[in-house]
Amino acid sequence: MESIYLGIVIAPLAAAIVAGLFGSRIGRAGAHSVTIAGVAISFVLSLVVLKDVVIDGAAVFNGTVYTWAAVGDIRMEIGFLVDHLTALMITVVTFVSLAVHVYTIGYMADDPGYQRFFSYISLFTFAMLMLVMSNNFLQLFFGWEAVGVVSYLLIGFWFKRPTAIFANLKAFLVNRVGDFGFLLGIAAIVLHTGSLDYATAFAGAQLLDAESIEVLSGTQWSVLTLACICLFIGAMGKSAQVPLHVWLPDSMEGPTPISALIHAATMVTAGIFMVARMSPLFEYSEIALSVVLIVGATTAILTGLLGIVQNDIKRVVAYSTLSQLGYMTVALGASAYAAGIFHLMTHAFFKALLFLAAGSVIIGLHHEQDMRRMGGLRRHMPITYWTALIGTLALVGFPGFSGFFSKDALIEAVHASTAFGAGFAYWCVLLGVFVTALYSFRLLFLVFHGEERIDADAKAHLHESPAVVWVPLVALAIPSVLIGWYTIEPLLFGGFFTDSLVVLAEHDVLHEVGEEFEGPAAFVLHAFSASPAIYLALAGAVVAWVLYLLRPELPGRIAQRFAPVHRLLVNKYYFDWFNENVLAGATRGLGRLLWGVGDRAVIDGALVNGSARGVAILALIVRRVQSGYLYHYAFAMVIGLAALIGWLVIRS
Amino acid sequence: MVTVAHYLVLAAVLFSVSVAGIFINRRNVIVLLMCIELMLLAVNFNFIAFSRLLGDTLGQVFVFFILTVAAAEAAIGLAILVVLFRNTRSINVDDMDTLKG
Amino acid sequence: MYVPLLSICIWLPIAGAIAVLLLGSGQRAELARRVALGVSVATFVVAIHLYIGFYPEYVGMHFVERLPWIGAFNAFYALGVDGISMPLILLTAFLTPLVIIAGWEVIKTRPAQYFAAFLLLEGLMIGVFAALDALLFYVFWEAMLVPMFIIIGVWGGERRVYATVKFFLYTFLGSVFMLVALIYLYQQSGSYSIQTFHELPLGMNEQVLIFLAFLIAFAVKVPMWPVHTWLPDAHVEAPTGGSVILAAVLLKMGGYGFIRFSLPITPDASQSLAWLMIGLSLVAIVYIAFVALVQKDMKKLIAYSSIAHMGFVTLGFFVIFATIANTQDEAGAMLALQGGMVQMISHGLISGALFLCVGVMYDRLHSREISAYGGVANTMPKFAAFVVLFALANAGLPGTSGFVGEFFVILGSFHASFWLAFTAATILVFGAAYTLWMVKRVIFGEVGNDGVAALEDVGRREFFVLGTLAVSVLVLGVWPDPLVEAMDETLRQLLVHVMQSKL
Amino acid sequence: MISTVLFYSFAAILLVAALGVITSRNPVHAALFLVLAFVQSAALWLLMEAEFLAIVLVLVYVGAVMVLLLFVVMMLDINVESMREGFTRYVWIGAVVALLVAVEIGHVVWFRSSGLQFLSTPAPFPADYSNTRELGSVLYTEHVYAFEIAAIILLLAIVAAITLTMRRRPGLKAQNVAKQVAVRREDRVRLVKMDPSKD
Amino acid sequence: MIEYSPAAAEIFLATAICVVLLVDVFLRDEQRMITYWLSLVALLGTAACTGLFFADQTVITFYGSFVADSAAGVLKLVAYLAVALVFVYSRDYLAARNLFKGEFFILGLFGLLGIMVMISAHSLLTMYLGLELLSLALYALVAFNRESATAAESAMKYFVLGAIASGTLLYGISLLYGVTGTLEITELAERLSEPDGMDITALVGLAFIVVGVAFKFGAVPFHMWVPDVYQGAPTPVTLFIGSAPKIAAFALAWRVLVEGLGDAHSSWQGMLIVLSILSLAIGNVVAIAQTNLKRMLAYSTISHVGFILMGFIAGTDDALSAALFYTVSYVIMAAAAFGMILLLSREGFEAEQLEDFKGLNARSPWFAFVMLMIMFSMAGVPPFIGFYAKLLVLGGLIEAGLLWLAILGVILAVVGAFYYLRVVWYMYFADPVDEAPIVAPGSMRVVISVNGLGLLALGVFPGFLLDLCVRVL
Repeated sequence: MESIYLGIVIAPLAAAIVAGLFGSRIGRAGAHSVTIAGVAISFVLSLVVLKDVVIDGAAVFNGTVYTWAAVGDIRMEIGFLVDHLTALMITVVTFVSLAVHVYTIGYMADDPGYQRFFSYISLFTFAMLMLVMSNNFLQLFFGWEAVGVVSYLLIGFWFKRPTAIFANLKAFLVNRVGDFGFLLGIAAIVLHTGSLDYATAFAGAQLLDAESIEVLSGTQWSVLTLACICLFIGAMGKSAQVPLHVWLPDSMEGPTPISALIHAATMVTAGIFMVARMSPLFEYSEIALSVVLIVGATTAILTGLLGIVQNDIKRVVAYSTLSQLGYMTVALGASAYAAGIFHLMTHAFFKALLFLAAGSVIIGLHHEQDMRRMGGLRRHMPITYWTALIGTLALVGFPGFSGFFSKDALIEAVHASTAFGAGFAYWCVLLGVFVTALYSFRLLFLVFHGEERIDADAKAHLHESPAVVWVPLVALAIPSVLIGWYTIEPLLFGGFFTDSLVVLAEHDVLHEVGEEFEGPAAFVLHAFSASPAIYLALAGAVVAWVLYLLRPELPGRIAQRFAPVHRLLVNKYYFDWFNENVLAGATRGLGRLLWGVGDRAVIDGALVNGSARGVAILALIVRRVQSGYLYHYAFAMVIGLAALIGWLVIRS
Repeated sequence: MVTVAHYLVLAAVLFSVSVAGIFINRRNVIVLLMCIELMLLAVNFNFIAFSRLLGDTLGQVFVFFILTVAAAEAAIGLAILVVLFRNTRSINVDDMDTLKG
Repeated sequence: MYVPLLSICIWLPIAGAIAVLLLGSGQRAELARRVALGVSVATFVVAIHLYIGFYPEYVGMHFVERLPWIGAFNAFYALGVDGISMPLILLTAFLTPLVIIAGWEVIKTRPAQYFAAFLLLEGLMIGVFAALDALLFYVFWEAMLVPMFIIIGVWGGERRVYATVKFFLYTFLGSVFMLVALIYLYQQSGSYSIQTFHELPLGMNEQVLIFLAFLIAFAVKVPMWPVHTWLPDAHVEAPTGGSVILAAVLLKMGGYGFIRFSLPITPDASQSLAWLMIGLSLVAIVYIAFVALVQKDMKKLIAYSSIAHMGFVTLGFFVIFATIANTQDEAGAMLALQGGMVQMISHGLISGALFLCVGVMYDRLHSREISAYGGVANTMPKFAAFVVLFALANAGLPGTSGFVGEFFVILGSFHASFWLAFTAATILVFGAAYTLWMVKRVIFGEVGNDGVAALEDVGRREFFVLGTLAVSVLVLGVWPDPLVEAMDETLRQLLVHVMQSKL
Repeated sequence: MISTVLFYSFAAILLVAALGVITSRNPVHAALFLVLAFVQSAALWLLMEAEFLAIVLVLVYVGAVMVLLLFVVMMLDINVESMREGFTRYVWIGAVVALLVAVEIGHVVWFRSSGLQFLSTPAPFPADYSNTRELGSVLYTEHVYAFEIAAIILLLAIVAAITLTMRRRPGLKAQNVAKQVAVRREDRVRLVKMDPSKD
Repeated sequence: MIEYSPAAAEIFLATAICVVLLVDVFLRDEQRMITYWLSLVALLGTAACTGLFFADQTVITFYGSFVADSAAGVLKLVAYLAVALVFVYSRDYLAARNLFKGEFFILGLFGLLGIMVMISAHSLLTMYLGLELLSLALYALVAFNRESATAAESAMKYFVLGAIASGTLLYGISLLYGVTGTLEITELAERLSEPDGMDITALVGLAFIVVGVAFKFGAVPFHMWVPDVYQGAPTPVTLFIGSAPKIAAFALAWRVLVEGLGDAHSSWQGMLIVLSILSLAIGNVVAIAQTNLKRMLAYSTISHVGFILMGFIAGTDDALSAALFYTVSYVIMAAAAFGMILLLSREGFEAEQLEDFKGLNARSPWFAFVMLMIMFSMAGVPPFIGFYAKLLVLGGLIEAGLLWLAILGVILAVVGAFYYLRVVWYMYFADPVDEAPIVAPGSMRVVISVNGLGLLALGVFPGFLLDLCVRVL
């Protein structure tokens, strides 16, 4: 089995290297062939693993590939942990990646950086797989940063665009803030367990809780809580939770396949995955869980609201992604890890679908992304329309669609939770449902319905996208519809994750939810009566219909009426403004101060050059004593003589 | 009573006068040479006084050599003076200030 | 058969330098280049044998040579390497051929002298790392200043005289204090053997004074705030090769000094003054990061980044006392020490590579100003790839060597205190910020100006140099164990030694 | 008693002469003051029964060195009037420093050297004592090395003085003895053989 | 009974001087090379005498006025070497300026004889005579170029100040004589070591003697003559003054202060500390402001003197060896440094401005490198000999517990490094101002190369010279 695991990660890596280094030699076809082959191999092998783990019930694999470094008694290794969670994740990752690879052939058809692009996304797949398959923190961090880097490269793929290279720097830096916490979390765990292995760390979780560390003088923190919060800060960065969410909308500067693959389906969910993976730790820290819960809830609602005022098609989807990530986080905070992962999976499909659909629209309109210049595309791009509709329905939680199951289970779980902040979270996620429906249908109506506001120029060439584009759409649409129906039971209530996820009995909200679960159909029916979510979603859709199809002039008026609120939303709560002006400005200002005053004026100017200048001036002064006049010379000698004698006479 | 110390003090005063002569004289190099002679004279006083005190000829022998050397020194000093004068047409101490700093 | 490997490593390049000077004067530049390259490659080949013949589990000096040198001082020509010095020698021997290749066509004025200076420098640098006799060490240490002075001064930029004199005087001032300390130690022990110094019992006051003397010398070299200001100037004005060697090897001598002299000779003073060292290291990491952020000159930026990264080295070396006090076991201390050492090697490769990259651009456009570039990736895609790789490595990306040391040190300092690790870890953000911001302004974007538009991508020679470094950066990042293992036992012994009070 | 009077009067004149040396505006006056100082010194030395040296001082210095000095003063044709008056401004500092040195030394020899009997008067020599003989007996024996060096110093002084001051003036008309001696008849006399006229 | 053999070298040289003098008189101007070679032969012969009659044990002769010991032998040999270098380096410079006269060599040999007398002086009388012999020769040499006003001016200054210094020294000797009744160095030491021997009068005498010593060395504030004379004198004479007389100064200080007045160490230590600090500070600082290389080297000399004095300050055997080593190495370095000026000079051109060294590397890489070695050696950078000199002296200071002085010394040495570096940067980093080829003859090129390389060779293998210096004292 080990060789299969290796094969899964190495295939895309090898493909990436070939496409990256020999791109010009193997040509475009060569590049996409080799990378698609690499990812396909991974996908197939992932399925084999999935079968092996899920169906054949193979034992959890936890093994080392090689020793990365051994410092003193601490061994740092590269190794794989393959259990149900891993198996599920690698399958999702490779599947979405494969779809994106295929889609890219069409999307990037006329881009000069074709080979480079394939190399990047293959490399990304490798990194993501390393992340999810890791059995230790080191490798996790590896994958964690590696996906970040590829994301950096891909957001800045069109490096001539100032906005793109701004966005990628921003993304990297914000992620780095998260990584900063993540690394400290790892450090805390290493300090107290002496190992980077999950197994050792998880085994010592309770011990960790007992230990305390003085963070601020006089306050004793549980090491576990500290570690978990630090780790979660990492997750906040990667999974774009408030206030580290600012990079994700900007990341839409990257090519759309990337938005689908990285910024919707896989990388951004790494944080969710990580917290789920760390469930044996988080479970023991109520405080950390509450933090997760509150941050997630805040993200879910705040970013969802922003989606309403965006005009860029990809940004709407991006804010939607943020909001959905908030949902997942909420699930984690409520100890419903399985629900979080479940939503992660369904979201991967339908959000990738939505992005790719958006991408298809963008291709159709020759890289036009402003929804105000779209409309009525339903007729021109039917396949895109229908798949987008499926995606939207899944997103808003239309009963029976995959998103419905995951979201509803999640809401139920939060409802059942008794953790601190659960009440707040519950209201946030409920309201979020309405908001989600509102912006989702707004997008759908603005793009595909209503009057055509398209440039004449673009309209002339408007047609359905080629097969390489729509085939992945269809491929993703199918699971978007169906996967919830088939997997809700095993994933949430069937103990699919076995020991991968640890939930303490007192936190086990899914168990509560599961007590009423009687199959997916019943779940759907139950939803109509048990929670207001469906009605909220419907309300959102209706409002969108009214505002954007029935009375298109209304939104403007509302915006004027509630100008302060509108301004707040348009300015994204001034997060970017704050970061760019206050944080970055202060940093640069401080830098300039330290350099100009500290380094140049004080150290160099006053001390270094100052002393040099002082010596030079002294030299000029002293040399004047050497006046050239003999009597001065003699006088100096006599003074010297008198001083020497005087010293002797006084001394003795 | 004239004691040895009288001679020693006389020598000390003479020495001081000669030294002062060197650095308060700003005009004439020849006077400097004379001051040097005075200085050596003061030293000679010391030697002779001590020689007398100790009842030892060594001091007077030393004086003998000092006189010899002083003569040689005067010769060379004057030679240099001549060279200086030939070059600069001056033996002003104040004019000897091209080398400085 | 007994082969004096270390002596060969030292004297082969020096002899080569003389040969180059003799052969390559006048018009025979080509010959000079070839001889220089041949000699440096041969030295590297010899140096590889140091690694092959090295037994990590054997504690103590390898390849020891010992000949009487100055009887009056009881000083010996004593050479040897352990896990600390061997990698540094390897690094030196590895970089010199690259530097020579990098200067192949670029150096037009007096090429023979240029190559000879580097060979001479190589021999002296290896001598510093290999010397087991403090006097010999000092001789190599100071002698190195001479070729470096010439290199910066002759082939440097506009303000090269200011820079090189500043460099020389700064380092000279620092090292004379070390000299005084060494003389004192000699008088106490009757020998210049470093090993003897390690065992020499010393009182607390003595230790503190000696420690401070060493501190001045090594802090200047590392360099630590506030005696760092020579570095940006020297780097900026030095020719590419000079910057590379300066950043890659010369700075390491400060770190090497701390670990070879300060810690084992004055353990108690090190312990009681560790707060100072940690404080200065953190200042280097944070303060300098801010300063680096606002630099307009690429070399200056990289130079400041070097200071920040070397802050990790000193942090790693001196945080060990706090980790041990805090945790009562050596795990964190080992991490910190290893981190410092790995950081030295890795910084050698990365900063060297970055300076080479700036050199590549400078050779074409004759400017180091960030604002003079923009969109270089458009015209130099291969080169851009290298720059981005090295920049990321500089930002401590896992999978590159830049990560390893920082990771170890942060883990190690967490063992000492949360806030220590917290402050140190800010480099994750700042390091990325200043490096990638520069990349953004230089490499990405639309073609900035006509100069950039006319750029040609890296040639075979440049590709080879950068590629070699890229491979080594990646290999060391993906699998640092060979390096770590070589040093582990030595560092463990060192730790045991340092933890024993001399009082 | 008389020696005390003599000492004080000679010493006084000596100091006045010394001050005269250093303050005279005219170098010739200074030189004459110096001669006076030397003579007074010789007298004082006689009081100390150092007859040989006293005589040498007068002979060598007054007779030779001072004459040389005066000769140079005259020879160089120095314009005495152009000699600037410059020392008055600084004379006080000079006086103070000189006084300081004198007081320091005087203080030490007078007050602080109690064990050395500086404040004693040496007993006079017996009548048959010959200062010259005493010196002569050691000069060529015990001090032969010094004597030889002194000789070399004098040689050096000769060489140096000649080197520095002797010069060949290009325009000077002088005999070349060697040439005169080496001249041959052929150079000077041309013998012309005249055929007797055949007239 | 007088033993003459220990003084064989002095006797030989005195005789040789007379021979050279006589021969020179009968030579025509174009035959002057004969004087030159004869002088070198005289040096060789003197060296041979010293070697043949090398005194392993201390021999005192001439009724206690002459001493021969191994230290004296070594010092003399170094002095011969220095004078020989002076002659070799000066030949073409003098020839190009119509100064190639026998008197130069004869006066040089006189000076050397003075140095030898001082080295072997065992009585303050002979010390004084040796000093005068040396000084008078130097005064004459400084004024040797009769056409030069600056030379005459510097000679006059040197003469007057030198006369004051020897007057002061004599005054000190007279006081010592008065206290102890002797002039012999060992007897002096014995008398002073008796209880109550160290009278205040003797100490005052000591102060006068220190002034004399300090003047000879050129220590601040008795240094004023140094820059003017170094600059004003013809370069060959500067070379002479800068090298060999330092050995004499060392001998003076060593014989008188250490051997004779060793018991008053605590008294003169304090004086020398002040002098050495002042010398280091003023020498190093003012050198920075110089543009004339000779003058700069003069200030550099002053600073080196500060270091040599430090060896005396420490006063231990090791420290004295250090001072000796420093002196010897300084002599070699100074000879090389002034030799370089002579090498670059040519008819009608004195390479004595710093500017004249600009771009030397472009004109002659080898001689630029030689000069580089000299400068770094003077700055005390290993692996050149100057480093070991400083190392030894610092070691002596630290051993004597004068750590603060050692630290002060090294800091001022760093200040001093600046102006040496400036010479190197002029040579290497600047473009040539003067493009003329170097005209020096082959023999000089070889000798100066050997001289320069010697700094390196002695720096890499300092053992021999070190052992020698330790052993002889």
